[in-house]
This record gives sequence, structure tokens and C-alpha cells, in this order.
Amino acid sequence: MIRFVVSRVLQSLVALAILSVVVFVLARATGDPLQLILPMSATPEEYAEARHYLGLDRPYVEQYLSFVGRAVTGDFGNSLRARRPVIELIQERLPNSLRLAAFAMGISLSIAFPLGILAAVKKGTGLDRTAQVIAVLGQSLPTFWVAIVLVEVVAGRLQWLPAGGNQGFTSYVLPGFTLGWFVVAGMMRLLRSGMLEVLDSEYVKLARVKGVVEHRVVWMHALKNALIPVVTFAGIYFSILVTTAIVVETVFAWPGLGRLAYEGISSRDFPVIQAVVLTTAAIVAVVNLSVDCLYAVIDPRIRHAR
Amino acid sequence: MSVPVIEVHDLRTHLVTRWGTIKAVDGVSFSVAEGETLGLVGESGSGKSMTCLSLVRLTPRPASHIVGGSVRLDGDELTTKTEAEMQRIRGRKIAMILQDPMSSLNPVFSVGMQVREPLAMYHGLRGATLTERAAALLASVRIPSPAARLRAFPYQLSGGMRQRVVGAMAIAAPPRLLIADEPTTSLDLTIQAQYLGLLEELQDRHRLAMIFITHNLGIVSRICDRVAVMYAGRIVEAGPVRRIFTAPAHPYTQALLESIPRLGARTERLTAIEGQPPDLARLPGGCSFAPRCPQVMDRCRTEAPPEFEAGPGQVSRCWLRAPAGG
Amino acid sequence: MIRITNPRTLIGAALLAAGALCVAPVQAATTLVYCSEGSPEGFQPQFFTTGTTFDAASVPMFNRLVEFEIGTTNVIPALAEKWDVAPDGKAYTFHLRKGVKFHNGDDVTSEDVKFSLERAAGKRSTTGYAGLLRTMVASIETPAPDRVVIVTKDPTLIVPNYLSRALSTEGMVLPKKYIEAVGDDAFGRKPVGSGPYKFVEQVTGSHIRLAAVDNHWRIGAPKYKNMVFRLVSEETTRIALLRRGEVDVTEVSRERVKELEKESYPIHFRREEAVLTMWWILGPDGMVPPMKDKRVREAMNLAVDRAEIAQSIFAGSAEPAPIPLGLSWSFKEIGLKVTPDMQYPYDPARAKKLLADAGVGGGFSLDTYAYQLPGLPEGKAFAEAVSGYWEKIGIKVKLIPVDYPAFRKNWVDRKTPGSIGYFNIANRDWMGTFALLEKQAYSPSKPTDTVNDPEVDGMLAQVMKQTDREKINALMRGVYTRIRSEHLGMPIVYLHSPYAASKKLGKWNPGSVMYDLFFDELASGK
Amino acid sequence: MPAEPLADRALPLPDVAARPDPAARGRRLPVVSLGIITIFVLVAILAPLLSPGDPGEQSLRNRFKPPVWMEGGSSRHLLGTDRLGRDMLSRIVWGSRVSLTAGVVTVLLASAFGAAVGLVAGYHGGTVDAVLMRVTDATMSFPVILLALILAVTVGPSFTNVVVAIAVILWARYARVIRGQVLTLMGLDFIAQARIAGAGAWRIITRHLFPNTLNTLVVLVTLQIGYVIIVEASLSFLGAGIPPPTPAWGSMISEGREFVTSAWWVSGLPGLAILLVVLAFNLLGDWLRDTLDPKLRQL
Repeated sequence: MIRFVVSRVLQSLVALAILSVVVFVLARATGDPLQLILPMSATPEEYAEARHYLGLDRPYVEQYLSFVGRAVTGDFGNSLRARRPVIELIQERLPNSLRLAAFAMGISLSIAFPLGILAAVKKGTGLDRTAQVIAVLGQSLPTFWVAIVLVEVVAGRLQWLPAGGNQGFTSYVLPGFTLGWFVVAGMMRLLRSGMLEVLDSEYVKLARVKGVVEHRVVWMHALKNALIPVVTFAGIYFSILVTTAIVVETVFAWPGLGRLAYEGISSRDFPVIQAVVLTTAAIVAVVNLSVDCLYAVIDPRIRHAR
Repeated sequence: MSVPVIEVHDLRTHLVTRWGTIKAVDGVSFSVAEGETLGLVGESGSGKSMTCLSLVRLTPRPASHIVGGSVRLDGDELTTKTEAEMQRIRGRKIAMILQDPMSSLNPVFSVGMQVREPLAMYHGLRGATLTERAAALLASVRIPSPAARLRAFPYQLSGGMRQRVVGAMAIAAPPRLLIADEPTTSLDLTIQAQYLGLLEELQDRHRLAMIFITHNLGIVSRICDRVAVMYAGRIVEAGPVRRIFTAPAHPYTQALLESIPRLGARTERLTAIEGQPPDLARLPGGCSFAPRCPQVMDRCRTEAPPEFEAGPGQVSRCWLRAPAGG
Repeated sequence: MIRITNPRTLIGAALLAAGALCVAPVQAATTLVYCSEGSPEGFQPQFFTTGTTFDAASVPMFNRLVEFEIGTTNVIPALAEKWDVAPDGKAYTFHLRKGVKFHNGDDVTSEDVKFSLERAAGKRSTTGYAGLLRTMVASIETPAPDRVVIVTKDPTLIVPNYLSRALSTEGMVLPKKYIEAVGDDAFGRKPVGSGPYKFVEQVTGSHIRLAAVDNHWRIGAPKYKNMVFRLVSEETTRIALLRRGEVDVTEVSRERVKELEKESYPIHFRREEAVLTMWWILGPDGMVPPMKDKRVREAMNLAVDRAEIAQSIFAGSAEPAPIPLGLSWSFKEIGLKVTPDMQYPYDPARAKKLLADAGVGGGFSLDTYAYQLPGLPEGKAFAEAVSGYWEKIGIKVKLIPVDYPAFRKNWVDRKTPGSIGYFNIANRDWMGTFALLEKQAYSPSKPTDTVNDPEVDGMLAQVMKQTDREKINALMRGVYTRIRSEHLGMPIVYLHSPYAASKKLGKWNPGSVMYDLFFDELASGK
Repeated sequence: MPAEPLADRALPLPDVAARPDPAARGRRLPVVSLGIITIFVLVAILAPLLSPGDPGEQSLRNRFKPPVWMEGGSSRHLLGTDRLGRDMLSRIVWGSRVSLTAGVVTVLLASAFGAAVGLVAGYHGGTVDAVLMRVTDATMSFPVILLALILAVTVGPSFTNVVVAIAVILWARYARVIRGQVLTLMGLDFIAQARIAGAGAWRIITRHLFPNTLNTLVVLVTLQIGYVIIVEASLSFLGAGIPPPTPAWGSMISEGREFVTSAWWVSGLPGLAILLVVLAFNLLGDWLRDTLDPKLRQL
């Protein structure tokens, strides 16, 4: 087990290293940040000076190494735009992103669970098909459009919920739902087919033959097995949530990482872009790792292997 | 013979599929007494498993329905019971051992949890008593160091061991009727023999009525008292084991017996049953076996044969056994 | 064989994350909430240049030496109660208001003024007009704590205007001692000024919160105890916030004004806040063919139906503009009379003829950049609409959507001469107008030119040396006449910028001055 | 002695009674989905014939005309006009071409590359596998939208850039799934057989492994066409999608979003088009998966 965890950690680190190179190159490809920082009337000397001050005149390899070297200690340099340490910006935004993602995950699970199980138990009926369409709908509408319609109708017209910003618990509902609904289809699919497979298995049949009550058969004997594929894919869902969040954060004025990235790109703020991408990737890696562990908790076969 | 534990009369179960309605169980009648073992044989799809699932009303839903007939357990009609009542009969009165020991145990729960579950359900046991009884139950199916096994997960046990666990759960009540659906198919030969011995022992101990579903005529000859041969949803021949093996009345039974490779007999080739297996959705009008029957007669194609007496306690659905002039 | 960490730990962590949703304070009626589209870069008036930075929070937090009278461009006292000019016109003495304190308790002294101006002219300064400050100022003297003297190299008229809101943020006074003690970065995180509102917190990407000081010379006892600036980039969301009563004032686009008026939300306009003007990117040697030909420039101007664009794209909150780079406030000051015949008529037929005369009757291909700008959410639609008009006279337009930074690079690098760009230039007084012309129409020094014309250059060069207002006015009139008659750019419309307010907000004149929404009026208990 | 179990030679009777197939049976061909997709594909191909006008022709005076069935609508613009007075029907018709092409091309590029990587990694195993899979991991953890945004500001938004940006991230998914399948296949006897018969790597990959992953590919491709169309729309919202004046559904919805209440058809109609197509592809994909390979539930 230890070996397993260690090798997974190493794999994640290698992937992060590859990513750091890519993001370093890409960030620099976005253009010259000085164009935005300096006034239009700036002279070439002023440019050179600012370039030196910001360390942008050093060779790329040197810039990269110092970037990586400091990034390891959590120092992503200073934001070119805000003139503040990037890590501070990340620290401000990250909790918002994580909370929103967790909330969205919760919402999508709470939709996907009943729908997936219902669809499996009532397989082939109209109920099954309706459940599937509800789930797939979330994936078939552009997120921003769903978000805007929700803001306009639920917040603006009906005035039930806050329209934007993080103003407490109720603020989570609309963005969380928008984000969550987007991944419901995938989760429901997993649950439904997982449940179908499990419900058809010998051990579920045996549980029934033993006289176990039906709801116990479904929620206890079958569900734990059907959960395994869902958990396996939690990492992927989480990364989808984090990336789709850019759009949702924009509409709901949510101060999360996505907006930070967006602002970073539009102001060519390399350090911010680099930091956000790496942070996101690191989170996804951590989630994947925890998923692997959680997987072992659910499935004893994995726990005892190796 | 003593009083029958289970009496099945003219049981009919239909299955609705996209190819049409299939008469999976088509007028099956039999009974099994205390301590008696009925062997149910036939090809895959002949309706053996469906018959047994119909007894506990666990046929696949919503596709299948029991459309007629009666099932009495100790004289108590089951087909009219509510689902909740049936729940209390399953496991407690009628237990089942399923075919594949590898997959009849839930991989994500410990053996202990799964063995404790029926004990808790049937006897309302809790806590230490429950664990004790679970261990005792495992011991009763000859599982060594049962206390340790309770903590194990199914994948840590061998196939034979797992099937013993399933057996233990089946006798937790203990039930009146034990249905064993090909319980030994996936076990290797020595384990098979041990397991059969165990089943016989359990049956003796608890005076169980037992229905034993199998393809394997060898097993039938070893542990069954009576045999019913199923073909296309019907029992085509039934009778005492000895009669069926020595004087099979139905051409299908004869074909089945011929297809057994006898040890030592150096047959050039195995006699296979000729022709296609029946399409259950489009059964011929007369005898369902007619298209493949080597002794088919004109009458067979138009009229379905009723049950004819073929010997002491032996019946056969074949026009060949029709009394002359009948 | 190792047992994985207790699963409850993981689940617990997830629950914690979900449960620890922060609870924000309820907005009391004593809080003014303003909802802005853009997010500010930071709070260092001399280091940042974006308009949103100052709209949002700086004005209530800081003081300048002088201010504009609301709704006009008249310079009035502020931190400086009065000022006098030396007879040679080379030294301005400002007398500071007494008893003004920074939010940290320090007195505002002449040292702070000197420090701030030097910071604005310093190396790290990025304010748009730092260059002018550097060339203009010889020294800054502090003969007494309440007196500061700005000595210029040449006689000049512009010092008071320069330090007001005419240009940018150079005139904002920062606490020297505090900044020197804590450093720039700490100041950026927790800025200290001497304005009626002090900094409380900033949650980047979310909001900025200010709290009123008890009594301030600018506004008296504050009507609102708190001021919150919320940053919401999506318009639908801003409007929903207004409807829910979560914000008091919000920026809205012109196209949604009617809808909100129908729901009887008060709309306050900043009239003629900016002129939307288009231009051809110059090549290294100025205008390139076919735009080198005056007739082509005129044709492109004639092809555009300004009235229709004002009506449709800008939903009626705009008026056709006649003169390229023409900042209308200055027209009064410099005595330029705009007559109806200066307006470009919509005349595609004549435009086609002009193109034919210029030898490009078969059309030519033209790149048009399309981008959004702060205050111009209609940017892309506008570029598409204008392109549509040009297509109609046979020009083959290729629309290139970019973001503004990318366009700016193209513009300044002059890599794509002849292609089209645009900007909503904030309206200014004569001083600001001169600064704009110097920046965009004076070819000797700048990469940012849009006009390259020796005559214009000559007149602008003279303005710089002039100290006689009348002569300056005449020269400026000359510059505009020349730019108009040579069609050196495409003026499109003057833009009115709407702000929607909650029904309970009351009277408010948001003025039209760049970087200031005159929240003082709203906040004032006077 | 117990005999050889009869089951070994039991006749291959469809064992309906005992074991109903989990998902496949009883699910009819998704006629509606197929119908929608066929219609839109036809519309895309026949756009020049079907479009009533030039999708780019503006008429500011005729802006925000409602569809014909609403008050103020006219038969000149059956589905109304947008903020620049362009005909919505023409734009939706031409938009089907742009959006469908974007979806299909992106997915084909991604699947071709991803499948190749997956096949090679799975076949070779060892270091090759480890290296390729780490690259795949890295790619998967790069947010698609961020990359597209970066590309958009770097080289400007364009159809090609959108397709490339999405494909550059999307391939990793295919690589992962296909590699997983190949690993399973490699353990099967027929690969060993082929090796014994002297088949080389190329032959085994193309003749034996690839055909066996086709089902998976087909399902994944179908499911992801919809996803790509949606991602493109999101990019439009952030200003990095297929740029105007090209009529792509995503940018149409995005441009019309401010008018959700005042002129719903400007974003609502292309929204409906996207909804129908994506829904159809998703449902078709679901059905294909259930039918071709019920084990593919993680797609």
C-alpha cells in the first residue's frame, strides 16, 4: 500500500513537472506584459528598466529554473498587475474555488444519486428515460447560458437567491447548481450502469433470496459496489468542475481561481497564469490521489492488494 | 411418502421480451417431501432456474409474470401472498444456493457481515451472540477457524470455501426447502464431491426438502431421490432416479443419457442431440421436442402430449407412451 | 498491509469545506454599494493606470490639491485652500487646508505632497502623464508644513489643472511617513489616504470595503457609514443584483437602459463621457495607401450612418461626432464652434464615387480589429456594424477579434499599417485635450500616434511653448480644423454612459469627469 | 463418477430466462436522436440552398425583429433578426455548419492522436508507457478553457485555434481509455497467437488491437462531439471562441445573452439548436455504449 501511494505521488510529481514547462512556455507566448503595465508613451529605456526590474530580461532557462525553484516553496513571484505576491492572490481565491467545487460536487451527487439509482431500478421505463434526459440536459446547454438564465430568473425576477458574489450560504446555490448540473450526466451514467451491473449480480440475487428487504438490497448491497466507478472518476469530475468554474465564476462574480486565471491571461500576468495552472493541476493530482485511497477504503480487494 | 413440503401445480411464468412473450415455465407440477431431493435437469434455458425463482417470486422484473398455477409451502399458498409476506418466506422458509460461488458473495463486505445478516434478520440476534452464532454456522459447514474467516473478505477465500459460506447462510434459518441451483458447476471435482457430501449432511440434519438443479446427470444419480427432466418450460419426464436412468421413457431423456460419456466406454463420438434448440418465442404447435425427435410422429407436430404413466411413479409427456387407442 | 487513513477524516474534510461557508455581514441601509464591471489592480495611484482602479475606490480614499467643480471643468480648492502664481509664471504656491489628517492619524503636510508628486514622476510610476510631469517640474519646495511650492522649468498655465482630475491621478496625496515605514507592498495591501472614506478590506475579485471617517471637510458627516465596491463582470448579474436591492448603483450598458427605465429604476447618465473614434494604424512613415489618399479617408467617413449606429448599437445613448479625437468639453473652452455642416452625412453614393476617383472603385481589403473596452461593452458589435457599412461601398473588411492588449501591441508596433482600431476617449478639459493630442497626434516622439501630419505637429509644438490662453485656443482650433478637413480619423459618436440606481438612492449627478463618479455628493451629509 | 458437465456442450440457446442483459435489451434504436442529427447534418451540408439569405448581411434598422409567430414578426425573417439586424434563420443554418464541423473535426483529431498514443503505450508498456502516461496526466490536468484562452490572446481567436486548443487537451482522455483497453487485450490469447505467428508490432497494433478498440472509440467520439460544441460555446462567452462574424452557435448565444429578456430569440434559438444537437449526440452515445459495450460505463 505504501509503495502504491508513493508511486502515485511520484507519478503526479512527474506530470506536474511536465506541466510546469508547458505552462512556463505558454505564459510567455501570451505576449509582453509590459505593454499593459507601462503607459503608452513609455520609452525603450523605460521598457528595458521595467524588464530588468521584473526579471524578464534573464535567459529563459534561468527564468524557468528560478520559477520552479521558488514555486516548490510556494513562492510564485509577484503578480505583474497587482504587484502583490501571487501566492497571496491564490490564498485569497483558492478557498472560494474549493468550497464552490465541493458544493457543486455535493449538488451533482445529490442529483445523480437518486436519478442514477432510480433509472437503474426502473430500467427501461419512462422514468428511466426521463431521468437520463434530465441528467444529459445539464451537459447539453452551455453553462454560461444556464447561469445567465438562472441569474435573470431566479435572482433577478423571482429574487429568491443572491445573484452573485459570496454573500454566505445562499450564494452557493445558483453557481453550485449550474456547475453541478454540468457533471450530473456523467455521474448518473456511471451510477446507472454500475447499479445495473450490480443489481444483476449473483450476490444481489442471493441477498434477495435471503429475504433482505428491497431497499436494503439497493442501498446497502448494491450501492457500495456501484460507488466504486463513481469514486474513481471523482478526480476527473473535480477537474471539470475547476475548469468549467471560469465561466460560472464570471457570471456569478465568484472570487475564485478561474476569474484570477482569466484576469491573469487578459493582463498577460505570467506569474499568475503559471501559478493558477499549477495549483489547479496540483489540486487535481491530490484529488486523484485521495480518490485512489478512498477507493481502497471502499473496495477491500484493492486495500489488501500489494 | 410423507407429507410434501412444497407442492407446485400447473405453474406458469411468462417472460415478455422484444421477441415476444416466452412461456418460460409452462404448466409445471411437482412436489418434494421432507428429506427428499428432487433433481431438476435440462439444457440451459429449459426453465429450471425460472421454475425455482418462481417459487420465491424473484423472477426478473418487470419482464416476467407468474400467470397461473399454485405453489404451496406446507400447504400454504404462496402465489397470492403480498411482497412483504414473501420477504419473510425467502431465506427463512425457502433458501437458495446460487450457481457461482465466486460472485454470490458481495465483494465489498466482509464474510462476517454477510453471514451475520440472515442471522440478525431471522433470529433477531445482536452483538456477541450474533458473532458467536455466525462462527458456529461457519463451523457447521466445516469451515476451519471460523472466527478468523468472519473477518475475511470474499476474495480471500477459495471457491469451495465461498460456496460453503453461501451454504451456511442458506441454513441459517434453517429453511424448510433448500433450492440448490447448480451449486457445484464451478468447483473442481474433489471439492464438488466434498460439497455434495456436505449438502447431504445438512439435509439429513435439518430434514430439508431439496431441489437440486443441474446439468450433471452424474450428480443426479448420486444425491437425488427423484428426477424431473425439463424441456422448453415443461417437465417432459419425471420419476424415481433409478427408473429414469434405467428406463427413460421420453426420447429427450434418452438423448440426454446417451450424451453422457461413460467412463471406460470408448465411444467413437458423443451422441449429440440433433437439430436446433427450440426458439422459445416460436414454439411449434405440438410437442416442443418434435423438430429434434428421432422418433417423431405426425401427431407430435399438431398435438401437445399430456402426461402419461410410464412406469411406477414415472410419467412422460410423449405420445409414444400413449395407451393404445388413447 | 496498511489501513488507509480513517475514511472519516476525508469525509470530515469535505464536510468542513462545505460547511465553512463564510457568512457575510448583512448590508445595512447605511452602506452604499456600487457595482463595477472591472476589477481594480490595486491602490497605488501612481503605479496603476486603469480607470476602474480609481472609479472604484481611490477618489473617496484620497485627496488632491485641487478638484473640479461638479459638472464643470472649473478648478476649485480641495486639499489646497488657495494657490498663487509667481509673476514669472514659474512657481505655484499651494496653501494646504489645516487640520487634515491621514486615516492613520498623521497630519497631511507639504512633505507628503512633495513625496507624492515625486513618486508620480518617479521611475516606477506608470501614470499616463508622468512624462509631462518630469519635463515640466524643476523642483518642489516645502517652505512650511502647510505650504508647497512647485517650480517649473518654463512659465506654464497648466499646473492647477494638471493636479486636478483633468488627466489622471498624479495629484493624489499619499502619506509619506506611512509608506516609508511599511513599504510599497504593504501600502498596496492596506492603503491610507486622507479622503472621507478609509480602507477596510479588499477581497480580490469580489469587493472592496471602505468606512467613513467621522467628519470630513469634503462631505461633512457622512450619509453612508460604509461604501462597498462590488466587482461583477457580467451585466445580467449586475442588473439582478440591482433588482434584488443588493447594490445601490451599477454600471449598465446602454442597451439595457430602456428595460430598466420601464421598471422605473433611475438612470443617471454621464453625458458625453467619451468620444468613440476610429483610426488607421500608421506605418513607420505614416499613413499607407490607399488611405494615404484623402478621398479614401473621406469616403470611409461618409459610408458610416452615425445616426443609425447611435440609435441602434448605442440604443440612443449617443450622438454623432463630427471631429476625429474631438473632445467636446474643450470646444467651449477653446472657442471652437461645431456647425451642423461639420457633421459627416451618411452618403454611400458619394463615398463610392470618391473611392472610384481615388482609383480604388473596385474596393480594397481592410483589416478591422474588434475588441471590448471598459465602458464600451458594445465594442465588438460596433466594429461589426461599421464593417458592414464599409462592405456596402465595396471595401472587403476582415474582422479580427482580439483583446485590447493584443490590439494595442499591433497599434504601437505599427506591424499592420492601414488596419482599423478605435477607442472611447474620455472627455477632458482643454488641458487634457492638449495632452491627448500630444499623445496621439504629435508625431515626433510617440509610438501611439494616429495622426501624422506636419501641420498638426507644427501647431502642437507651438502650444507647448505658449503661455497665452488666447493663442493656445487659436492653435488648438487650428489643429481640430486641420484634422477634420483632412479626415485624419473617423469620429463616430459621443457616448453617454448610463448608471442605474436603486429607487431609494435619491438625487445624484455622476458628472462626466473621468475617474470620478462624484460619490461625494451622494455620501455628503452637507 | 460424475460426468463431464453437460453444460460444456449445451446447445447455445439464448438464455433469456436466466440472465437478462443489463442494459442493452429493450432499448430501442434512438430514432429521435438519429433523426435530429441527420436533419442538422443535412442542414449543414445544404446550408447554401436552405439559407434564406446572407448570414452576414446587416440591417441596423431591422434589428431585433421577433420571429414570424410573434407580434411584430414578418415572413421576411422567419426566426427574427439579431442585434445587427441579421437574419437569425440564415445564421442558424450556416451556424450548424460551423458548429458541427468544429465538433466533429476536433473530436476526430483528438481521437486519432489519443488512440495512437493509447495503442502505442499499451502495446509497448514499460518506459514508453510510463512516459506517455505522464504526458497524458499532465495534459489532463491542464484546464481546456485556460489553454484556449491563452491561445486566443496569443495568436488571436479563430476556428482553427479553437479546434486545436480543444483537441490538444482532449486527446489525453482517448489515450487513457484506449490504453486501458489495450492492456486488457494484451493479456488475451489471440495476441499471443499473433505473436507466435510472427506478427510485428505494427501488424498487431493495426490488425489486432485497433479493431478491438473501435467500439470504445465510436462511443467516446459520439459522446464528446456534444461536449466540444458546448466547450466552444463557453469559449465564445469568454471571448476566445470562433470569432464573429462567422455564425457559430456558441458565439450567437454569447452575443445574445444580454437580451435574454428583451429579445430571447437572439440567444434562445441558437441555444435550442445546440441543446437539440448535443442532447441527440449524448443520447446516441449513451445508446451506443449500452449496445456496443456495456462495460464502457466510464466514458
